[in-house]
Amino acid sequence: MTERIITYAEAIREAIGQAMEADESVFMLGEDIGVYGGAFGVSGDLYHRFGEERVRDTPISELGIVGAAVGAALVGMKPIVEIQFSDFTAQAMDQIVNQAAKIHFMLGGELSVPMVLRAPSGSGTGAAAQHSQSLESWFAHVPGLKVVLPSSPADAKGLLLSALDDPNPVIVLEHKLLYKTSGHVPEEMYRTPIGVSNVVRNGTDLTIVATGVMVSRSVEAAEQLASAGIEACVIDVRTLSPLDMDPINASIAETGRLMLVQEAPKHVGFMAEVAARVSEGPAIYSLTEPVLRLCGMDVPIPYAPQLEKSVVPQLDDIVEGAKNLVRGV
Amino acid sequence: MTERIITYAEAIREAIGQAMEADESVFMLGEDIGVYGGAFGVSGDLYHRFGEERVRDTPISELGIVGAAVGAALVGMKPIVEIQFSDFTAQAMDQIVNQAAKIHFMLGGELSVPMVLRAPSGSGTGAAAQHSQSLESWFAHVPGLKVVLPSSPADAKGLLLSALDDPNPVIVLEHKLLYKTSGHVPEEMYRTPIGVSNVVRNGTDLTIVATGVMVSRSVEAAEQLASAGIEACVIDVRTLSPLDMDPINASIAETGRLMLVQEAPKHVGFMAEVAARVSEGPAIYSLTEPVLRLCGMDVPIPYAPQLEKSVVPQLDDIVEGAKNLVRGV
Amino acid sequence: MATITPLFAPEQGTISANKEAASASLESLLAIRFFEEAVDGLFARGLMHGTMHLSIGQEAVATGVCAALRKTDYITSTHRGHSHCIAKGADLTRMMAELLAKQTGYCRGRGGSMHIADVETGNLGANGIVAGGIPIAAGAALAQKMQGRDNVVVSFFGDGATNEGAFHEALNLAAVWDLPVVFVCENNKYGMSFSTTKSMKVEKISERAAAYGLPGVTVDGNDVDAVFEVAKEAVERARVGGGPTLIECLTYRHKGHSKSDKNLYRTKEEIEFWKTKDPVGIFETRVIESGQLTAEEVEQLTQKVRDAVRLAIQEATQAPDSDPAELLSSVFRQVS
Amino acid sequence: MATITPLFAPEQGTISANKEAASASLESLLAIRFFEEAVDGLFARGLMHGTMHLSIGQEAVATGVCAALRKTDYITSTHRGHSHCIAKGADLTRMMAELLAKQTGYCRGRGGSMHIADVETGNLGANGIVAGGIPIAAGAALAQKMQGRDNVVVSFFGDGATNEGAFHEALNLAAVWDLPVVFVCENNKYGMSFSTTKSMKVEKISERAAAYGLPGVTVDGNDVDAVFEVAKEAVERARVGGGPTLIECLTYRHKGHSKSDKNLYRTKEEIEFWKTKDPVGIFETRVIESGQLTAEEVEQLTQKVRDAVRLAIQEATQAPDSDPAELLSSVFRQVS
Ligand SMILES: Cc1ncc(C[n+]2csc(CCOP(=O)(O)OP(=O)(O)O)c2C)c(N)n1
Ligand SMILES: Cc1ncc(C[n+]2csc(CCOP(=O)(O)OP(=O)(O)O)c2C)c(N)n1
Ligand SMILES: [Mg+2]
Ligand SMILES: [Mg+2]
Repeated sequence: MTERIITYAEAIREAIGQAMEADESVFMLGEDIGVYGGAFGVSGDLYHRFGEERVRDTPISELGIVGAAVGAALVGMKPIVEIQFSDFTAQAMDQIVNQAAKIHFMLGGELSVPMVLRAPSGSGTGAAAQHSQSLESWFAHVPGLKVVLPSSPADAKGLLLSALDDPNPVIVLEHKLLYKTSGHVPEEMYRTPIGVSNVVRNGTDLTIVATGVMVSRSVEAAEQLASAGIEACVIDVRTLSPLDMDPINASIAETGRLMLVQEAPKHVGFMAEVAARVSEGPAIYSLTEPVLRLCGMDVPIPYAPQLEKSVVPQLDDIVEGAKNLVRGV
Repeated sequence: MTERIITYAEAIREAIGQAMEADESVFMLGEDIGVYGGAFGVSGDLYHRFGEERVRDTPISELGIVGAAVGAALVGMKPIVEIQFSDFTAQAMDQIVNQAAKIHFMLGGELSVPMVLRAPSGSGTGAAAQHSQSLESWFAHVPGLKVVLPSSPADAKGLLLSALDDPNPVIVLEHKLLYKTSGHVPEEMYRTPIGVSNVVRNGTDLTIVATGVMVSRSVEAAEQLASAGIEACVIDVRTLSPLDMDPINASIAETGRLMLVQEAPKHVGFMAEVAARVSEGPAIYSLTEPVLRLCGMDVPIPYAPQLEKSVVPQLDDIVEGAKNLVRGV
Repeated sequence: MATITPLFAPEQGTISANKEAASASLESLLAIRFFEEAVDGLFARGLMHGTMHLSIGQEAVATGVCAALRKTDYITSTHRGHSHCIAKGADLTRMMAELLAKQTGYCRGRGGSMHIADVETGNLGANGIVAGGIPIAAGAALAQKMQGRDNVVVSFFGDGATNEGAFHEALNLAAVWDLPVVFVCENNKYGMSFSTTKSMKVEKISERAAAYGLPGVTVDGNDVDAVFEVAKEAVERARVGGGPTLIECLTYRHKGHSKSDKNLYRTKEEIEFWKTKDPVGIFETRVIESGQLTAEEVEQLTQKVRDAVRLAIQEATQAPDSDPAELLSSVFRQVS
Repeated sequence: MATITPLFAPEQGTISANKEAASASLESLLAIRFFEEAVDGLFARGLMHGTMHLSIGQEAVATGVCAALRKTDYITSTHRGHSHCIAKGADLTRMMAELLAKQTGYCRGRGGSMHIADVETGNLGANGIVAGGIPIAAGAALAQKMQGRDNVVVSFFGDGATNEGAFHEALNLAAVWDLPVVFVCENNKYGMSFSTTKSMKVEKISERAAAYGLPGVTVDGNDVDAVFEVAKEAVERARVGGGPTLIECLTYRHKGHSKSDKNLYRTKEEIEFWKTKDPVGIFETRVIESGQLTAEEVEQLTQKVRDAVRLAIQEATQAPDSDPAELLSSVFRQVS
């Protein structure tokens, strides 16, 4: 099969376009997704292809539009809400957490909220503290939400199509730095399952678990490590809720060493859950070294480029962390 | 010294009253805190003592009132915001997380937000999914917020007075089931330090780390365990951010066994952080058994009393969990 | 099953001028009243748990508005939602079962009073979050429009809810998208303990409609006919693509806000005054005086509704308690 | 330090009818214009990073409003905040240093364009969150009232911000508490790409004031005198306890929304039309025609401001880069 190389943003747009063609009930709503094409260019030409009804520009009202999506989902539509920056989910938390996440359970099971909420996440663009957060841990902690962080163009498409199949609310956090990265993406409407971690690279010396933009960074680090004689297994958990620990536990059994890499601040972040799961199960006995968490610093994201870089794990940090872990220092 | 027994709610009210007497800049704002005395009776007679300006009833506008508190705090006031149920912090997340938590750092350090946000938290009152959440993990994950969960009347007063001394935003989550519980509370304006875990009970067989209402439940469990010959050390972390691991690590070194008890849902909850910290440090070598997390189930809180009880750890669960841990089953 | 006769909307004229409609509306008013009195009693006797927000005194709003709706029309409701639920046609037994935390309740005991929904009658759910249902109503209305259906959505909420950002955002969205939604504000003068004279500086909440370019109207919320009339106009306009309306219904709750209310914020005199404006009594008198129903017929109807409520309690009490076993598998709708 | 003459408010009459005031206001207009043109240039040359929202074309709003303020009065600002910051009297060097991510910048390089605050001149901060500063302004005004001070707070925000719940809640709070705050909406016809004709159904945003029982007024936002006049009235009313006002200033941004804007949502003709209504040019012409300033004086002033901006770039460029070492200890104000 020949490679079909498109960007992460294009892969998302393709998934949405295909879903909209296949299913009349799918529509998008969000700020500046119409003629502007989306703040990060994701919706692109969808407005011209599907019209202003189905690619629906909204006023600046995050709470209102997520609420509108919930209401539409309750009665048979399949809305895809774009929140312009994931930081602005803070405005809409009530509708996400108190409504969307709970309705199916709380109202007795007859209603459900088949809604997808997409938002660009993460730092690296110099947009400072209110436009650079990684908030996946909040959502992962909320029963009733599924949380997905695609790390590659192929997963961006496949996971989004799975999210659209799901009769429950799914939060898809896309990393801003990935939008312009490219990779092979099949044209057909394939699904990447929600709830299945992905072993991106095999290796027997240590296990690196990563999310989002840290996946490719970890793979790059693994390649550098390989030339230093260290073989790292890199696992992309992809879906934070539900979390699939199987390949992680299996890899630890082989490597005995676990490094957890996330961009979000460390304290009470997602990777704490992975460490906790390991500490709770038999996998803890496989560990030959303490777990190493390499996370964002517990600070707001600063503006200055050198400051911004200094607060989230960079390639060198991962390489160095892995070396230290393997050498037991 | 004779015991001075008052309730948790009274202790909070006393702290607020003393702070308001001592410092003109302290004031309260929130829904129904005036003549109604607060949804859980916490503000009580403060309205009559200090008047409607300083015990300020607000319209139902959580985002607005937290924002107003932020603004007032920026220019020299010390607001205490009461959010009627902690679930409604969802409405105010932008002001809490994107404004209050970040302003000091993001704006360069000259401004700060000395604000206290108090809210009743937790389940057990039959109020169902939108009025029973334990959301401390969200706040603990946000750099720039301090997060406090007082588990006794004495701590409720002492931690609140510390929060009021703090020039930074402090989130105080009070457990609804504790409001009517009583204990010894000194009359003077003492402080309980933020960032210091509290060893509530000593024991050498296992270490129980708990928060909020789970602290007294764990102590009760420890007493039952004692009569079965198991001595549990019970540690109340009290402040989730910053987190003091020292007594926890010290206790594990003695006991080799760690049980973590929280009401909040397990997945990506606060106790994952405690497990992760242990797994990262030398304490992991002290463990003779895998860690045991006893947490809320990953479900919204249901209404029916038997259902509600079934989804959060109860006394028997703690006793049984501890026994299993100690006996290695 | 314990149900009442579905509301019947006269094509022309007021409800009280039409025998069938008058009778159905009176049933609705009484069902709300008796259901809630029963609930109040069960609570007092310790047979019900949690908390409860009663709409005794406000029955005419739900009744008048729902009379203007079709069965396929939708509503979103509030923490004070029994009235809307009953007026839209819910089964009293399943409601009571929910309050009694039974497996046969509308939410299988998972939601309780604040979360009752009824797909059958288009009730998209009570809501524990003040103003939480308003954007949801806008979204359901958007769906009707996109699906080419002519259903209308009514969103009920209180005076206090209009101070929430959700109200503002939802009304604006509904306005700019010309959605088939009617916003019904039950102004009972207080948001919990806080008077509208203190929580806002407008004379009438209906004035807030202008901020969204919408028509706003204030009506006597204790008068079924008056409520029906403005609701009918708004619903019909919405149904034919004329966009949303904000209706303010002036009313009053006789009981405290919830189970823990000591009524410190309002006077006995005020409560007594409003009891003289009891919507149920007013409507009864009117339909008897106008000759649509005889005193005897009213009496029979009263008995019928009392029986229905009694049956609901009986059936609900005998139902099995809600089941903890299936909780974990109920968080998500299972992928089929 | 590169500063401009502080704005000077005439006791009576318009700004342009007073030589000193006219001169100071022209300096402010030019400083905003030249500062942002410089920033635009630095960005184009790859010397600045992040993103930037320029208010070129909107200079009269900040200038006219801030002329009505005292130094001790406060403002809250927005993502498009350079104009407010400069008009309130900020040091251009520290602003430029911030944009260049320097340790000497207002935020020590931690905040960048969207987060500049200046305690000295009462600027409580730009804000990356649309409408985020509005409730904060209400709170700062509440503090003035409680502290018995007679300072006024001005909250600047855009047209798009008025569709956020935060706008609604803040205006309502300010209204019911009679706070000394003036809400200034810069209506530049678009929230990013979305036209006000689509984002709301009111003719004038000032109509929204009525929903809170507040006075609302719409003014030509490209006319310093007109803006000053309504601002002065509102500020004076607020200062003596007369409560808040909503002022809508009609204006236009000449540049794109931010650095990634392709201007697909508006026409060249519209942009050209508004350039003919350039607030800087209009004011220059007016003060020259009225004889308050000679063409020569204007030229001198222009040169003075150009020099100030040039100095700001120079000083800022030479300043040390912001320092990663102290980040962790800067999250919290240290307890003293
Ligand atoms: C977002 C939110 N804030 C606060 C509350 C607590 N609360 C429940 S009902 C209520 C009063 C609501 O007033 P109103 O909207 O007038 O409705 P009413 O109770 O009078 O029917 C309050 C403050 C809540 N449930 N949700
Ligand atoms: C809560 C929030 N939603 C969305 C954005 C993204 N955003 C930044 S500026 C902007 C447009 C704001 O429009 P307006 O208020 O009219 O101000 P203008 O940019 O025209 O000055 C948007 C959508 C944001 N920063 N914050
Ligand atoms: Mg009310
Ligand atoms: Mg604008």
